Amino acid sequence: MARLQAALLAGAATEGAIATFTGYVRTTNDKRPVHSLELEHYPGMTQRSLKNIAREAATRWPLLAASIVHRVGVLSPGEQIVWIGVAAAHRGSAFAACEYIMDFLKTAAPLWKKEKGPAGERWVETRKEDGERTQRWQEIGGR
Amino acid sequence: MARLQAALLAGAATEGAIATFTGYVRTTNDKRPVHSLELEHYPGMTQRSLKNIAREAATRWPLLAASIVHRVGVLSPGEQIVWIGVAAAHRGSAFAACEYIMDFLKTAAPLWKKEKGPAGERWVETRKEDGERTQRWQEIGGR
Amino acid sequence: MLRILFFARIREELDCATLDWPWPGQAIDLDTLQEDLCLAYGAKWREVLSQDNVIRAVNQTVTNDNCALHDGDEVAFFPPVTGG
Amino acid sequence: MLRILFFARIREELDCATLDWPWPGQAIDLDTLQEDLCLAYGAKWREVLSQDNVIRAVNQTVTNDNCALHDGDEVAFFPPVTGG
Repeated sequence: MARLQAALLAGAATEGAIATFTGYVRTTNDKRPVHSLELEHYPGMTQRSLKNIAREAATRWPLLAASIVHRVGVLSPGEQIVWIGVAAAHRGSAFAACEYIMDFLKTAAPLWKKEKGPAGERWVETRKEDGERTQRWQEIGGR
Repeated sequence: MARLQAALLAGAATEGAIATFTGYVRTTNDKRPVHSLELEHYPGMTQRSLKNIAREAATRWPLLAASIVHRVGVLSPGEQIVWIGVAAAHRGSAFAACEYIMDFLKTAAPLWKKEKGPAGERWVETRKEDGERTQRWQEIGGR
Repeated sequence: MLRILFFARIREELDCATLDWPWPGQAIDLDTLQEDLCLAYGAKWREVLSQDNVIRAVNQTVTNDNCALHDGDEVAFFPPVTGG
Repeated sequence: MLRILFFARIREELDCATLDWPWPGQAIDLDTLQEDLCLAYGAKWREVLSQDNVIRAVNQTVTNDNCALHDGDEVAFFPPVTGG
């Protein structure tokens, strides 16, 4: 992940603005400690889905580069799950596209979280708020 | 700058979400090549102003940490000018606070850019858009 | 032949990750395939696959409606996504 | 004494970065100080400091209005900021 981040940062360094987002495995969820998190995905479709989301963002805002990295497999609390980096000539586009990508990733990319804690395993439930955040972009439209 | 970034990232790594923004010295501005950029500031007031902006962001959104780094002196095209990092339990707060801080930094922190190019030196003019972006937050309000 | 994939909670509840389903030799749509699966594997499958929030994808694209299938298609059933 | 600072374009136009201004020994406000500076240094200063977009700060806080000054205050004049 560090290598990809460095590549985006280096490649876009002369272009004005970079907004990034990093998501981490929480140490607790709903007040229960998290021992580990297992990320399952749909091989092939996940890559296609992330590429489509980045491409859609690039049609809405004038971007120079967008990079999405999502980890799968077993992760420990505090580890990075997802990293998004967006480079643009102006900061408004960089911020908006970064948030847009994250919102759609949460609701469209075929990835599933299973938490292991003291009470055993459980599949993480979809948060209603995530759907609402995605909905927002339909109302706001591009640029 | 790298050391401060690493500290924020390490310290907040167990807490959910980090949004960052990095601004770079452009290679061109208004189609004229930029040879170097000189950042002048008001010592003392700059630090106070950045601290106030971060503090104000923390009253509007539930943040875990916010860090602002702004360089001064002579910079070359492609170098980082400003870095903002915001850690929060939820991504909405991290994104909003990061953008808020950047918008207010642009209009409230006593820093001035002077560009040197083939036609000589010139003080960079304020962009009308920056004032409008700051205005926005008065309308939107907190959280 | 149709390649059928199940993910996450649905994969666990059906105890099945992938299934190669012989092409029936005649036009078939997604709803019919799902019904055929339930007839073949029984009440548990019907219960799991008929849950409100089951998402269906054909050739790695989510489809909200019924649609025609073709020999060689990849069909997937999965719960709402929770990545990020 | 008042410490007076000028920054960026204004500093260059006045060819002056800092100025130690003797405390006049009586109540003085920001507008009066500015007028006194112009009287002391002439037309160029009046032209530069009366520009529409000049920002004034007292003790490192921007003030949009006139305000009373106190012995020891730090006063600054600068153009619109362009950091970030």
